[in-house]
Parts: sequence; C-alpha cells; structure tokens
Amino acid sequence: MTSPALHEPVLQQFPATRWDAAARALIVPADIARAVAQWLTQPANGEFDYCSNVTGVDFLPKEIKEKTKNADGTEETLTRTEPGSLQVVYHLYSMRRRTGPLVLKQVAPREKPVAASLTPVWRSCELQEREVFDLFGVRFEGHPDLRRLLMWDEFEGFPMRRDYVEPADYEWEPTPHGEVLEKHRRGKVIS
Amino acid sequence: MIDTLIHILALTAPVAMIFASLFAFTTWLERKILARIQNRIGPNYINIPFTKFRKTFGLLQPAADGFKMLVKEDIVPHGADRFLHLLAPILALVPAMMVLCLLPFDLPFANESMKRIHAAALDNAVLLFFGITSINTLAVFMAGWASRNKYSLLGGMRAVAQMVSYEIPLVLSAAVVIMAVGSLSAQKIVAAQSTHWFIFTPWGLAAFFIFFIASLAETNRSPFDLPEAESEIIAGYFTEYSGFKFALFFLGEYLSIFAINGLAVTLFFGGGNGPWVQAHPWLSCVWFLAKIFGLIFIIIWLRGTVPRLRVDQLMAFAWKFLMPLSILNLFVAAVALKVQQPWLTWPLCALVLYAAAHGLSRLQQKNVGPRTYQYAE
Amino acid sequence: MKLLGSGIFKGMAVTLENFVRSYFDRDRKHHLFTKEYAWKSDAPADQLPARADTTVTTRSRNFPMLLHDGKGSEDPMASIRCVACQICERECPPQCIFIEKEYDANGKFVKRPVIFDIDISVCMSCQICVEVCPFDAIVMNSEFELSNNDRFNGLLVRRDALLKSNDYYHRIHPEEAQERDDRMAREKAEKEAKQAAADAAKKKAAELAAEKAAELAAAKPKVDPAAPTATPQ
Amino acid sequence: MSTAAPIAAPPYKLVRHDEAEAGLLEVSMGPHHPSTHGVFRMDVKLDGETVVRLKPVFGYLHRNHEKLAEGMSYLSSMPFTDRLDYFNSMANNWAYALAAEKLVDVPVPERAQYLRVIMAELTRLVNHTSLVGFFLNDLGALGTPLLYAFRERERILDLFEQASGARMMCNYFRFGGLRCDVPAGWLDRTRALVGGFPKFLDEFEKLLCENEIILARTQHVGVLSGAQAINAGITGPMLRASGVNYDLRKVDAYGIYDRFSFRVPLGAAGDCYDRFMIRMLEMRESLKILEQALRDIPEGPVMGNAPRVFKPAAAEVYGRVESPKGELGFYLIADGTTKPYRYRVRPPSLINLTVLEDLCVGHSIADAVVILGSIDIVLGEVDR
Amino acid sequence: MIEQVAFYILSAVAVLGALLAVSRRNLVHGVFALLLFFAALSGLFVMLLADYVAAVQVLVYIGAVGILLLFTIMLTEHVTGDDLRRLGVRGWFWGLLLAVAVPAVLILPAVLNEKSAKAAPIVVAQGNPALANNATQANTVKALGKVLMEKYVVPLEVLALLLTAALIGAVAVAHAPEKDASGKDTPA
Repeated sequence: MTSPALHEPVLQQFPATRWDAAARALIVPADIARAVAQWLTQPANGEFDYCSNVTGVDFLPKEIKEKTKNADGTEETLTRTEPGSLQVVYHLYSMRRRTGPLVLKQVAPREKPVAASLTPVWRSCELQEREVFDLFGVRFEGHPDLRRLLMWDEFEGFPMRRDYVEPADYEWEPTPHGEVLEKHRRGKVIS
Repeated sequence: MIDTLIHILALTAPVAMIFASLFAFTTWLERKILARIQNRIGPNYINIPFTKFRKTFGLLQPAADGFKMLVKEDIVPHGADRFLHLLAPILALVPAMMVLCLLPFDLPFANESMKRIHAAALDNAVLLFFGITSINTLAVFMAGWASRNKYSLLGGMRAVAQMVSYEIPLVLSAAVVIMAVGSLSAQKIVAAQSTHWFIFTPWGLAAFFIFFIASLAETNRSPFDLPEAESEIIAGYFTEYSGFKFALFFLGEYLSIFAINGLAVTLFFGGGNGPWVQAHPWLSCVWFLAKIFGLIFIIIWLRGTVPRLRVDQLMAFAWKFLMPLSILNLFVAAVALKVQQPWLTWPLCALVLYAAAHGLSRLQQKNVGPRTYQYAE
Repeated sequence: MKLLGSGIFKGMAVTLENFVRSYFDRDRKHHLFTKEYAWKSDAPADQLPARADTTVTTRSRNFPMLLHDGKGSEDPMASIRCVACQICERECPPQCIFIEKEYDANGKFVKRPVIFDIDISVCMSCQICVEVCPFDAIVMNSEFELSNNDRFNGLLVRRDALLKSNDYYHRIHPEEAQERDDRMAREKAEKEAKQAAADAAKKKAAELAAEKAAELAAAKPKVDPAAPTATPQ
Repeated sequence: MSTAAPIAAPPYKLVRHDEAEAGLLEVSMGPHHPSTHGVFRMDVKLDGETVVRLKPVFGYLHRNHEKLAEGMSYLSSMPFTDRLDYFNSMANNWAYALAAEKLVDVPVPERAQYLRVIMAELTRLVNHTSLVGFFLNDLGALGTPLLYAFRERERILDLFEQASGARMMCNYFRFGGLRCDVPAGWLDRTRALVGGFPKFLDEFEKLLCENEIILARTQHVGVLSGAQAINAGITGPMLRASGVNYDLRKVDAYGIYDRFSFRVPLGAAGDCYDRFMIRMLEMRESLKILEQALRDIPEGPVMGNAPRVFKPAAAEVYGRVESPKGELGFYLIADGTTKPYRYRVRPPSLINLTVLEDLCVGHSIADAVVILGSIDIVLGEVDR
Repeated sequence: MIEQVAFYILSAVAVLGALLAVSRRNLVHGVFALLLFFAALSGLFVMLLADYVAAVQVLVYIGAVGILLLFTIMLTEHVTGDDLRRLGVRGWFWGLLLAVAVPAVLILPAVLNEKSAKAAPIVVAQGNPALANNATQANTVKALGKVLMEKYVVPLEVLALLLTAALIGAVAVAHAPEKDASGKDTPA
C-alpha cells in the first residue's frame, strides 16, 4: 500500500493537508488540491505522472453514542451526530519510477458538494470525474466539459448516494419475477 | 418483320433466363466458398415444411432467400423521393440485363437468321457495352440521393466517384485489345484469338490485370466495396432498401459481374473457343461459362481475403497507378504489334511494365512497410 | 525490391490453403471446425443429446434443479433434500428464487418448500445457490432446450418441474455427482461417528452417575449422623 | 522508455465546441452501428469525409453494477464481475479476488496460483485473438480473420467450460483459491492447445502482417505519443504501443508472475498498426508463460481455508490486475459487515476512450472506425 | 411501318424529357429528365442506323455529362427546390418572343424549301436499303475516325477546351461562399 515515504514530503510542503492514518490517505482541501497535484507531478518530488483511479464515496451522517462520565459519577450517553461527507478519492502512481499508490482525498459537504477538478493536471480524470459528478453530484471546478457521463442529461438525482430513492416510475416489466420481487419487498427490505 | 422480332426474342430470352438462374446458383456458390475459406460449412440446412428432410447441402438457400425477399415488407423512408427510390433498382438492373446480350455467347440452337442478327448486334459490342454500363453509376447515385439518409448519401457519392474514376482504366485496357484486333466487334475479337489468347502476351496480361481490378471497382466488389462498407456507412446506397427492391439491387450487381467478366473472357480468354470446340460446337457455350466462373471464383476468393481501401487511397490508386499504367501499356502494345518478333518484344514489354508498376507503387506509399519491434525485460 | 502486392498474394495463399484443406479434414479438427447442432430429437429420451462431447460437457451448467433421493417411481416430494432454509433465496445475486415454507395442519413447519420457483428469465446460472446450499439440495442441470413462447408463466419454473432424481444427476454430471455423494456419505459417517461417540459418552456418563448413586446409597446408612457435611463430588 | 516530458501547460488544447458549423454533416454513429463493438454512440461532425468533432456518448449499457454490489455479500457479486468485460471473465474474477484477498489475508495454495496464471493467460489469448479479428472486420476483411480467431477462441472456451462449467461467464475464482479443481486430462488438453497455437499465429501473421492494404490503412493513423498516453491514463497494450514500458505483471508482479520469464513488446510510432502488432506479439509472450506454468504446476488443494462467511474488518483496499485491455482495478471499502461499503471498478476501456477524439479529429470517418477498433473497448466494462 | 411507330414513340419521349427538364423545380429531377431526353435521342440515332453515334451518345452524354451535372448539383445549396420563392414572372414578354423566334429560325428554311422538306422523312420512312447496305457496319467507325482525326481535328480540340471551361465556371459560380470565422459571407 502507500509506502510511508510517499506522503511525508507533501505534508511538509503543504501544511493544510493532513494524513488520515486509518484509510492511509492524504486529505487535501479543495482550494489547494490542484496546486498539490501540480507539485506532485514534478520530477523532483515523486513524479506522479499517472492518476489511475478517481472514486466517489458517500458517508451518511452518523449518530455516535458516547458514554461520558460527568462530574457526579453517573453514566450519561451523549448522542453526537457526525456530519456526513462526500469524498473524492484519487489513486496516484508514477509510471517512470514504478512507485506504489499515493491516495489523495478531497472531502466535500453533502449539501452543496464542490471539489477542485484535477483534469487539467491528469487528463485521465476527465471521464472519471464526470462519472463522480453524474452518480454522486460533486461539482468539479475547472473541469473542461462537466456533463453526466452515464445517465441521460435530463435525469434528476444522484443514484449512487446512499440515501437515493428510486423514482416511482422506475419502469420494470410485470414479469413473474415482478411478483416474486413484490413478495420479497413485503417481506424484507432489499436495499 | 414479325419473324425478326421472334428471332430477337429467341436470342435474348434464353440468355436472360440462363444468367438469372446462374445468379441464384452464384449466391449459393459465394456463400459456400466463403464458408469453406473460413473453416465453416455454409448453408446446409433447409427445413422443408411438412417433411423431416433436412440436409439439402443448402441448394434451396437461394430459393429461400428469394422467397424471403418477396415476402418482406418494402419500407420507404418518410422524406424519401418516392419515384426515384422506386426507379433506382430498376435502373440498376436493366442495363446489366441489356449488356448480357452483347456477349459473343452463340447459343447451340441458333439458326442462320438468328446468327446474322446476333452478328449485327455484336458489331460494336465493346463500345455499346461501356456505354450501357455507365448507366449503372446513375442508378447508384439515384439510390443514394433518393433514400434521404446521411449514410446512403455518403455511399452514393463514394460510389459515383469510384465508378467514374475506374471507368477510364477499364476502357483504356480494353482499347489495347481493340487496337490489336482492329475492330470493335466481339465476333472478330474472339476469332482473332483462335490460335493464342491475348492473356498470354505480356501487354495482354498487364491489360487483363488492369481490366480485372477496374472491373472489381466497377461492380463494387471486394477491395473496392466502399459504397457498401458495412463497417463505416452501414450498407451505403442501399441502406434504406428492403424487400424485393433490395433483391433487385443484388440481381443487378451479380448480372453486372457476369457481364463484365463475360467481356473480360471475350477480350482476353478467347470467348467460346477451347479444346474440342471444333468437334462439337455446342461446347463453346460451356467453355464461355466455365471461364466466367473461373473469374468469379477469383472474385469470391479476393472477397474472403482482402480488406477494404479508404476513399482517398482508392482515388489515388485509380488516377496515379492504374491510369498511367494503362496508357503506358497502350504504347508498349503498339510497339509490340509493330515489331513482330515475339522473342524480342515479350521480355522487353514485361520488363518495362513491371518496372513502371513497381515505380508507381513505390512513389505512392513512401513510409509504409512492415516494422520490427524491440522488447523490454 | 519486394515483389509488388506480395503481401496480398501471401494472404490469398493462406485462404486458398484453408479452402482446399477444408475438404480433406475428415474428423473436422482444424479446417472444418463447425460443430453441428445436437438435435434433441436425435438423442434418446431423458438423456443428454447424443453428441454430448461437442455441445454439452460433464461440467456445463445451465439452470438449477432440485434433487430428490427417491427412485423414479414413488412420489419425489417424499425424499426431497430441500428443507426450505431460504439461504439460496437470500444469497442469489439476481434474486430470482422464491420459496414458501410448508406448514402441516396445526401450523408446525414441515421441513419442505410448498413453493420453490426459479424465474429462468432472470437466473444467470451463476451457481452461487449450489455453493451456499448446506444440504446439497440444488445443483446445476445442463438441459439447454428451454425456450417457449409464453414470456410470463412459461419462464417461471415451478418446484415440480425443477425436481430431478439423483441418478439423473449421476447421468449428466457423473464425477461431480459421485464426489458430492461421497462427501455426503463421509459427513453422514462422521455425524454418526460423532453421534455414536456422544451416545457412548452419555451412556458412560449415565453409568458413572448410576454407579455413584449406587455407591452413595450404599455409604449413606453407615454415616447417617455425619451426612450433612458431605458435599457431592 | 520515452522520458515523460515535464508537463508545464495543460497537455491538450481547450476546444470551444460551438464554432460556426454550418456546412458540416452531423452523423450520429449510433448505438446500433455495426462497428461500435456494442451499444456505444459517437456524435460525429463531418466536413465531407473528414472528422471535425467527435463526442462519445456512454450509458446505454449502464446497470450500476457498483450499487448492486453494495446490496449483496462479497461472494454474490463475483458472478457479476464476469459480466464487466465479458471477453475476459477470468481476468475480472482475479482482479476482484486479489482485492478481496488484501482485505482478509487468506493464503492461496500453490496449485491455485498456477491455475490462476494459466486461466488469465488463456483469457489474454481469447481477448487478443478476438480483438484482432474484430479490428480486421472493421477494416473490411469480411470475417475471414475473425473466424480463424474464433476457431482458436472456441477451443479455449471449451477448456473453460470443462474447468468452470460455463464458456464465458466462468465465475471460477474464489477468495483464497478457485471454486473447484480442473478435471483429469484438462492440463494435457491445454498443453496440446498451447503447442498448436504458434502454428495458428504464424498463419495469422502470414495472412495479415504484410498485406499492403492493411499497412496503408493502419500505419500513421491515430498516432498517440507516450507522454500524452501516460497523462490520459491509458494502460495496457495501447500504452505499450506508444513505447511506455508499463506492464502490471512486471510492475506489481502480483500472483506468481515473478517466477516466469517473459518479455514485454514495445511499439515505436503508437499508431493503429503498432496497437495491432503489439497484441499479436503479446500473444506469443503469453504462450511462453503458459508453457512454463503448464510445465511446473504442482499437485495439491485448490482452495485455501477461507472463512465460511466472508466478513472482513474495516479497511480500504485497491487491487489491480493487468487485464488484456489494461489496468483493471477494484477499490473496496469494507466496514466490518458482510456487504462492501463501497465497491468501485476502474474500467480500462472507458479511460482508454479519453483520447478517442484527439486521435480521430482530422482523419476520415473510415479511420475513426479503425481507431475505435484499435482501442478495443467492451461496453460491459465501459458502462458497468 | 415499325420504324414510324418507333420514331413517334421516341420523339414523344424526347419532348416529354425536355419539357420535364425545364419545368421541374427539383434540380435532381430536372437532370434525370434531361438524361431521359438524351436516351430518347440515342434511340433516334439507332433509327438512323448510326449505331456508333448512338453508343457514344449513351456513353458520353448519359454516362459522363449526366454524372458531372449531378456532381455540380451536389455542390449547390438549394437543390430540392421546395424552399425557393417563386422566381418573379417579370421577364415573360422577352421569354415569349425568344420561344417563338428560335423554332421559327430552325423550321422555316425546311418548310420554305419544298424539295428538301419532302425528301427527308421519306428516306427515313422507307428504311432505304441503299443506305443500309453501302454503309456496311464495319466502316462507320473507321469512317468517323478518319474524318475526325484528319479534317476536323482543330474543332475537336477547341470543343474539349470549351467544355472544361464551362464546368470550372459552373463550379466557381455555384460553390457556397466561404464563411470566415465571424460568420460573415466573404466574397467567393
């Protein structure tokens, strides 16, 4: 996975970035993302000339119940809701040096998600960022041609979000499978 | 007057019937040969209704196709020019039919007056032949324009450009033989070849080579089937044709293949003469058809092997390779006919023609050739 | 000074060779490769089409089938292996299996499915159900002539149509069936062995307890006055 | 290896798409076009026969395979990976199994490792022969090369059917090994096939590689430079045809590829002819790997002791494999339940299409079809 | 008798073709009607036993000129003619005058000069055997060839030049004016 040496220089160069040890990824704020990307492609620091994979991940807001011992020793559960987020994950490789993946993440809020497009730096992100926009709704600033990639242009909603509800007119044929599906629906939630 | 009409009918009707039935046989032949080239069997099952009989070696396949074409719905696109859409297949078929009667194909049962009429008709057969086949270009354009579809318009324009530019090498390479014989009449050309066929002279061989390639382009076959390039513009000018009009186009194409190969046989392979023809004259018919089917085998064989040229390469090949070669061949043939010693003229002609052909092709494709690749560990 | 057009002639030589040799390739191994369709009408009934080696191999899987151990004659439902545990219904990727349990008169669950439908217009014969089934009740059939003209009910295969006997399974997939039977036999043997060991252990424990009880009963009249302090081992 | 030029300005020009287009012919080479290798549409603006603008349109075969996978267990989405790039089901299975095995480190037995390499290389043969066949079909050679290629493909598919039960949708790999061992006699049949394959390749090269028409139609058409390819994320034979030496079997050396000696062919010009020839040469290299693997495959079990219920701990993993079309990657986020939290497939065909417009503009419509053929896309993987 | 019937049919077709060529609004229909006219003309040549000229007529006029006309039409823009406004009827007087003058000039000398008017149709009508056998088939081509190449070489060359000039002029006029980047019409 990410060899430790890869992300250290980035942390020193850009103090605003932080290292998420659990996911072994570099969280980069949207405003300096393109500068970091440009910097990373320089031969001096890692020469990541190849962006292999761009993925959108949707984290729903989570309630976390914490047991806190307040002053008089009684247990009291505090429910804190952690805000959800839409993350755009970039896997960067260097083809010349054959070095492993450096994972870059842009975290955007769920309501009006905006991220910096890295297409001007790596052209391979063009179609993949369009797909993240199409299925998750993350607007990419600076993308040359931001349109829906897979869905037809008049489609509303973002299917890959975890709270996406299928529209009622989802056309399915009344095959026997349909009855089978309905019986299932009554019994258990398919989701 | 009436009996001449009957004689004319007696001459043309059998020719038309023979070649129409040969069309059915050739479609079967083509599918079987292509199949065998591609390691498969080709059509071999026809479920004859109400019988358990299945294995028929596919001989009923043309009948089945013909019936299917009859029964299929004939769709005319909305904005199409209805009259021209109907006229195009007819115009593709009629010239091909007419031209078939110009071939020196002496029917065994012909009596004296029919022979005289046939000779009269064959007088300037070659010129009439080229005149009438040029109408085919018109039909293709009409089909392309009338179906009001982008692909067919593209196909139509490609077909017209191709046919016009390949007619010139076709006519020039035929002119060589006419110059050698001194007459336009097919009868005289065949007679002149009784001893040795023109294919065995160097300028004859070069003329046949050019004539054969130009005839491929004229009938939109194999390396030049650009107007109906299904991988680029679906079916070219007959995209919007279905049902029997589509079958008419195919009939027209096959008949023009028979016609132009028939002319190739008369010009270069000595028409009806072959061994034992003096003994029983009806053999000339058989020889004539056998030679035509020899050429058709080569056409089908080419269709199974060679990919398609691009439009600009097609044009460059016609104007920069075939035409200069055919003009040069004209001069070389003139010299060879003047100087009568074959032992001197033949090697010389062969050398000159081959050098010109190689030079011209080198001129065209400068940096194209097989490459070697390096490997990395 | 390569001959002009030699590439094309070389290519034509290859196709001519294929054309000519396709007439001499008797056993159709290379130059005449098409395998003719194995007409079902040619094959004997309830048997794979005669030319099994060409189209259907001993491992090819087309659509699932339920197994029962009974011989051909008596009612297959008697010896059906499926116990309607619905694991396969949950794990099936395209969700095409539908099961309803069978309850007898007073509502107790009889370990058998009343309804076991597979919608073969949705099933993609991916064989996940066979893997996750703990009772070897469902296996893949290799019957491939299933087309019919009724899109709605024709393609929903009911339970009775799915049921096939175990020896039919041996006929179409011999070594797979053999392997499965051996495994089941081995497991049954292990279970019996475990069962026997457990019975033996229980019996031994029972004897031990009986013996201790007898011993206890024998010792009690002697030290009656000091009994309360003794704690049972 | 061509040195990657330092990328100062954006490597491609921003083209405004609405300049005056009065006289242009707008053709939609639509989803039902015979040479788009599946339901793929290209909005092409033609000036006469030359392409002025070409906008690919995707989504006709989009089934949202990733949302499906989030609703099912890890094992249940394995058969769906067969349907991603339906020409190489074994390569897709391996990519998914490789990624999943990084989540839970299950030791894969030796015989399974060898069988995985054999199956992957057989799939590469199937894919490259079919591609060369379709490529020639786009050029107009009516089916003959395609049917020779399909003759060899049939033999390999029969082997797959005897091993996994299905010809194309094999669903044969499991986390920690393979579903079942190959039947008796299977390895000898494979050795016979691998022995006979070079004869087929020689015949193919004799038929195609010096054909003047093919040379004229494919050389100097759709030229792609090495730096542009790297920056556009092109992977697989298309990248190596532009001269960049990057083959995952050598770079990551996943599975046991480091035990086999084989070479990586590199192109020089990066045009359609190079892409076609690289695939022909790669087939010969795959044969070498197959011979070595078939020679020293050991006996033994095929399935490691994987847990009955696959329930990995929370982690993020990206596994990638050199599929015949390029780098096929699986990005899995596990959250401790039996269902993946996020399941992402990196489709090599889709990303290789990024440069389609750059290659086609300026060429004729006949060349656009040839260039698309040389990129080798399969719509199951492009649209997922 | 047959010749007369054939002659009337052919000339009727020729007139019909010419009329259609002039009246049709759709240019493509116009060209095809013109080609029908040429075909009828070649039929008339066959009637006059000049089969070489008939063949050349088909080859040159229908095969080449027709196609070139269609090519030039393809370069013009308003072809189907359904979007054209009615071309004003202002110049009708001069058109009528011309329509009367030209046939008058052609037919009057034949009508006034009695002798030649009577002789011409008869020769064609009887299919005069004299004409049939002395013009033996073989040498019509040779005769024409000799005459063309010796007596009329110069007019032949001039005619060729004229035709090419006419075609190039047509293309230049009909070619759509180049639109420069800003969309304004630049003078062609």
